[in-house]
Amino acid sequence: MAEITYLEALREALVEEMDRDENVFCMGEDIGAYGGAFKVTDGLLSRFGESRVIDTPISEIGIVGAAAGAGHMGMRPVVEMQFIDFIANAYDILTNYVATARYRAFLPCPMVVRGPSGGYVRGGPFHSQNPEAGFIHTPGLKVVYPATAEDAKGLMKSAIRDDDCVLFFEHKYLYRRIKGEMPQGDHTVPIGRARLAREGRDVSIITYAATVWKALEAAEQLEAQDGLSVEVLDLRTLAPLDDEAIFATVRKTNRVLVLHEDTRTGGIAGEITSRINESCFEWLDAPVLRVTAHDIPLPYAPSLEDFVLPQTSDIVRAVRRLAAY
Amino acid sequence: MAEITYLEALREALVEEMDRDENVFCMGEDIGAYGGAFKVTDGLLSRFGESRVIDTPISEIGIVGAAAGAGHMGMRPVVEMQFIDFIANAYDILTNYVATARYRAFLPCPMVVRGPSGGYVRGGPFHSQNPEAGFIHTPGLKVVYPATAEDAKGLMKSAIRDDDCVLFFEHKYLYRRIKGEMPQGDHTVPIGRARLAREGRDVSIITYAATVWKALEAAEQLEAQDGLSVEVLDLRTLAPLDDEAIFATVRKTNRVLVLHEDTRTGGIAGEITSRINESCFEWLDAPVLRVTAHDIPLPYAPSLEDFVLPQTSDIVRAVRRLAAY
Amino acid sequence: MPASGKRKAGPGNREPGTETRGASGNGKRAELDGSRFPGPRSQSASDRASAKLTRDQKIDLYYWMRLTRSLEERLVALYRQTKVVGGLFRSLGQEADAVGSAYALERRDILSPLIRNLGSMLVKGATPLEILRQYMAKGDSPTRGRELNIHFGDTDRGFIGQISPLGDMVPVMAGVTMTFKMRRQDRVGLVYVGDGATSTGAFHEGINLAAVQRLPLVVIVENNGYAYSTPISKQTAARQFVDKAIGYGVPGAQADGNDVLAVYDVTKAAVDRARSGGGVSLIEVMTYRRKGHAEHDNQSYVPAGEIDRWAAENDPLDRYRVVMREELGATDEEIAAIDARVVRDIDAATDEAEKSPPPDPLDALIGVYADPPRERPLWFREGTDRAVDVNERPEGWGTWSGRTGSV
Amino acid sequence: MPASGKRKAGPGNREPGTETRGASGNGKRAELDGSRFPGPRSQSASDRASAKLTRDQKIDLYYWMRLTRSLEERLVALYRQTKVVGGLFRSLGQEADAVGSAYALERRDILSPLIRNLGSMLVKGATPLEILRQYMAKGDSPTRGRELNIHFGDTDRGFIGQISPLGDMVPVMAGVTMTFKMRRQDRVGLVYVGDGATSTGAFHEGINLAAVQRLPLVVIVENNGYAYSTPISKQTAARQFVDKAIGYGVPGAQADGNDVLAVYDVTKAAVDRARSGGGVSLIEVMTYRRKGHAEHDNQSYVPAGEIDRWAAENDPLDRYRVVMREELGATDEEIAAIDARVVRDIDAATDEAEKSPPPDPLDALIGVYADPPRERPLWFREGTDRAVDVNERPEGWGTWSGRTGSV
Ligand SMILES: Cc1ncc(C[n+]2csc(CCOP(=O)(O)OP(=O)(O)O)c2C)c(N)n1
Ligand SMILES: Cc1ncc(C[n+]2csc(CCOP(=O)(O)OP(=O)(O)O)c2C)c(N)n1
Ligand SMILES: [Mg+2]
Ligand SMILES: [Mg+2]
Repeated sequence: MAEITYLEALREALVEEMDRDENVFCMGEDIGAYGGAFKVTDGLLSRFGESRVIDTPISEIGIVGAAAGAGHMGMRPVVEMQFIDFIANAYDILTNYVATARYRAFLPCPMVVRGPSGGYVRGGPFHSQNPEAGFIHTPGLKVVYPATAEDAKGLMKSAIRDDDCVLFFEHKYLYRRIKGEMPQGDHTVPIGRARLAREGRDVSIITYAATVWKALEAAEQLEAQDGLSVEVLDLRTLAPLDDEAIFATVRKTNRVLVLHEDTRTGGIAGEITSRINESCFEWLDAPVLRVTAHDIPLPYAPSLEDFVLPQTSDIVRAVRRLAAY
Repeated sequence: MAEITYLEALREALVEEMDRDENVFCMGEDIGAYGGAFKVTDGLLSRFGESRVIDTPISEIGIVGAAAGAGHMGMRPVVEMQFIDFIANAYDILTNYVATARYRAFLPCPMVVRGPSGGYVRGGPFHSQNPEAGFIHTPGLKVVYPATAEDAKGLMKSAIRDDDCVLFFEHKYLYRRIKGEMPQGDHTVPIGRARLAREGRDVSIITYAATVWKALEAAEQLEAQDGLSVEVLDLRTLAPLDDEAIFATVRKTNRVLVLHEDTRTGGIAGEITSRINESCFEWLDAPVLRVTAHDIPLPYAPSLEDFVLPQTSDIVRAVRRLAAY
Repeated sequence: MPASGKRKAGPGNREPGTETRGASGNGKRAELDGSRFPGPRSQSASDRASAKLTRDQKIDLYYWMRLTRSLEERLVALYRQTKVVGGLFRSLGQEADAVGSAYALERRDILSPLIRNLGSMLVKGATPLEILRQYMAKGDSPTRGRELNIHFGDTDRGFIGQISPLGDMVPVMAGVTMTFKMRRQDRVGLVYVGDGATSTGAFHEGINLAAVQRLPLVVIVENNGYAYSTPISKQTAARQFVDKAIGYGVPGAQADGNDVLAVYDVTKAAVDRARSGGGVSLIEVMTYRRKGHAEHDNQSYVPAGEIDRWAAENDPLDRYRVVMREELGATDEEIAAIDARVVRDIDAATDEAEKSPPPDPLDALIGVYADPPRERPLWFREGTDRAVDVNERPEGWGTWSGRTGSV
Repeated sequence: MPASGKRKAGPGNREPGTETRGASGNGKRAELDGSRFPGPRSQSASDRASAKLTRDQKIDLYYWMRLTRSLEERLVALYRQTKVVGGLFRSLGQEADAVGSAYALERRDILSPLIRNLGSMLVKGATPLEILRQYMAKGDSPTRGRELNIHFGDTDRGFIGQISPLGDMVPVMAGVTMTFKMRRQDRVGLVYVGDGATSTGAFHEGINLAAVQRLPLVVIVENNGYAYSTPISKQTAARQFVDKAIGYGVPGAQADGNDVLAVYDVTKAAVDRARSGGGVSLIEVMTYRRKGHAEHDNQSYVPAGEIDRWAAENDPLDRYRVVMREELGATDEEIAAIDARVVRDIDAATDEAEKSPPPDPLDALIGVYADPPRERPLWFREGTDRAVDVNERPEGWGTWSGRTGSV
């Protein structure tokens, strides 16, 4: 079978789920006639019609709130943030209304909020964000952030079928750069399960999304240049975290680097470090280190963006330090 | 000098700063004629008049945005969220506009966003929140959360004088329960500096806000019942964290409990654990443990709220475990 | 309909806040927009939807208003006995607005009440027992002690509980009614917003989305003069809230919110319009909040005499009793019998509610997600079935070093 | 003023989207509200503010429009040479709207431009050199490479840079003008919002707050027919954006946005009103976005012929050249001289801008806070002065195991 891109994989998932379940519908700004700013929903309007592919006013609160109401009534809305950065506008309704609906009111609120995320694309401070930390912090939400085309498709299908709200971060740098062969049939990937992207013995890198590829690149370099065997764990789901997979790799290599593109302070690396600390303290032969972005609004010029974001050479340096500890 | 409450201390700070600098003004819902839902701004309207104590429509985006604009023009706005929970509505404008103004546009944006925070008051899921984690994650913002009346006053005065945006969390359980004697004169407390609330040798508790008092209570119990000497560090400022003070207590006791009222996953304890890990790994005689709220929207019934939030007995249990490690 | 004059606003019955409204305008009222559907006052008596109500139904309206008021009075008593956990919110003087509007819906329709819509919820099938248990944070209350006061719902009976952040229910109800439309169901949604909540971004985004999509949604702005302490003159510069309809391109109408039949009429017209595919309507009901925002609020910000005037001259129950006597031929005995029935119903519910136990602490762990259905207690709670040791609470924290102030 | 007929919309010059607007209404246009200040069309020629402009000033208007257009054309050339970093946003066809409105301000006034207000910024003193450096992400650009395209400002010259989240500048400008009012300064603020951005909560909360506070703020809704691909019929059910003024209780007015003098007139009236304490005004300028949302957008969603019609029949520069010839007696030579001057200015700026270096990576660390003024580089960067090793980038990540797709 031919390979398709990460972006096409997402679209395939949407089409298959809309074919499968008439309660699934899409809603967002410019997703219909235009097919979305990145063309993820291209072709959906002509296939499913205006009542299932809804172009909305510029209203992130409105869209997310409406998705919640539709979810209560048994629909399965998939809403797009044109850039995930604008999910900030819906922070109240997502964290206060949606996340608590089941718990405080026994109201089902199945819905997917998806959007292009992440940097390395010279998008500047408002088209490059990784806002996952603000939502991982909210009980009631699930958060996924795939790195591969296979996972993009499989997780999207699972997210749509999930009975709770799933925030689906799509890395825009990967949209057209990453390809994969889709498994036959109804390909789903379970939410909450990490993926071992590369096996290794000496050091573990725990990461997700675009930096999975940076970790793999660093691992190859480290193998070639230092003879180091680096394991790479792709979290895929950030809430709930796959503690089992995290602890397994820690217990195996005893040296851990947590890597993320998000800013450092308050990023998810802290949470992971805490969990490792609580559950695997005796297994640690070195401190859990972090490679992350600097705590700086992401600037736009290439030289600045490159400086603020984590790069492969940083990972190499950090792994070397861990290995030598 | 007579003692005044945490709430009165805040009011004193506002009055003194408004007296001192005519650029300081207050804005919020029901802060004028009514004096605020908790009466923090009581009396300000009659003292300073309508143009400096502004009752606004119910518009958290509007209020915070307007404060930013006024800040650009050299004013020093202090805006109230009627409950800090509603800061979620201003998440976009705070994290995207305000936090980045200096960096991306060289625009000063001095302002204080303050509001009653925290639980233990049967306020239910939307009047009890501790949303600090979502903001600590945002470069460009400062975050303070005092536990004592002295700090409430001193930090408020520093926050108003700070040239950047300071989020000022006031713990509503402490408003009228905690009293303190105010130092004479122009009493300020520096932002970014923690406070040793109790000295100890065996175990450190790192915490802030209402749980400082729980930690102190637990420390007394542990001293009386177990002969344990517990140190309590009151962070006071959450962004930027006082690494020096944190590392000093870790290096002293080698056993650390991070305690917060906020939910567990993605709470600030993770960040603190990470920093300790990176900088004091060799000093740790036990894993850094966390006592936090459960990852559950805060329910309202007393039996449920008590269950979800951390209690003194939990701290006692955790410290015993650390001491015995 | 001879009594229609009586339902009109009396002299003391001026609209709240008229002294300050239109501060930025020229004081002139906006021309009524031709596309607005006719409000009740412009209809002849027999055209009114309420003309089609049976006598029993009209008596029913009184029952619901009476029940609302008396139930709140019972809650006040319980509140004073500290049996209510947290704040108590009254709708005194606004019962007609809540009851009259909800009565215009069918059971299959869905409404989203606000804190002053106890009456709407009762009409939609919420029971006094549920309300009492909820306010007392009982384990068998509709939210099992998780949410406070009247924040609960039941989609079967057709109401969805609000959350505190104001305005959020407008987009949510846009989604509910979007579903009705997509499924071609013959159902309508109704959402209330206070005068204050019209200032929120959520209100704006929600009603605009609904308007563009022509969803079967009725938006009722309850203008009760205040948002907490804030008078409407500080909430909007618009001369009237109904003017906002124009900016969203939807029909607007106003009604005397203390006239239960007028509220019914104007709502029914909007509901019918929504049901027949006519899209969103915005209704402003003019009423008055006679109690504070919540029981603790002493209303010091209210001009002297204002509350008394509304109480004396424009109480919705008083006014409707006149209608009942003059139009429905109701006797004092008949009315007293309803009042007595209400008291009996509430007494029984109170006895029952007081018996209910508080929630089991461990119930807190259930149902954050569908999957997993239950959270694990944190490690420091393992083996315990509650959080607080019996002897911990009385001393309490905050007592350290004698620093406790009064609460 | 004989040419005034020429400035009116021509036959091909219908308002964008009229075929679908008012979907939920009855198609009737709302009555103009009596409290609106008179729009330019209802004024006699000599009452117009623009009647007081000198000939030089009127010629100036052309210079700014011409500069706007030509500078964007230069940017297109640079974009094709991949010298522009990121997207390129055009205001082709909207130059009159931007220039005419900004020209109504004094230097001490402050405006907040949008992505299609390059013209406003130039009028307010932004230079082509700044714009070019900014688009090319140079180290000496106004934001030192931190923000993109025309997202920059200068409070001294009187403009504040927008951020991407739409609507946010409205409350910010409420705060700016609140300061003017508190300090009793004789200054006015102007904020632009697109038709699309009127749907945001931030717009709503900001204009409502400003209206209640009677702040000296002019809000211009630039109705250019589309928000990205979304036609105005999917943005609002209102028959016209100016109708929103009514809901906020502020005067509203419309103007032909492709008539630079009409835009000047309507803005000047609102600015004068604001300056004299009359509070907020909302202006809808009717224009048309002839290019895509950004250069990559192929406008496949636009009905055939629509763009060509606007280009042929309603280009703001074409229209103004007629006015210049007929009313100002400008000759072809005079106009050509301005065009030539514009080209010279842009050529010089381009040469200069191309010489500028990219930002020094370490500059990224400066100025997140006033205190501390500089962030420390993370430990894995200590001793390095940039992030990316020379040989790292070409192979790049994402190439692992041959999985790279085409970009
Ligand atoms: C977004 C938001 N901001 C602030 C509050 C605090 N608050 C609760 S009720 C209220 C006043 C509401 O007034 P109104 O909408 O007129 O409703 P009423 O109480 O008069 O029925 C306020 C400010 C809130 N709940 N939500
Ligand atoms: C809150 C928010 N949501 C979405 C976007 C993405 N976006 C950028 S421009 C745009 C369209 C803007 O249309 P309009 O306001 O009409 O301005 P125009 O481009 O036509 O001048 C959209 C949807 C955004 N910038 N901000
Ligand atoms: Mg009200
Ligand atoms: Mg537009």
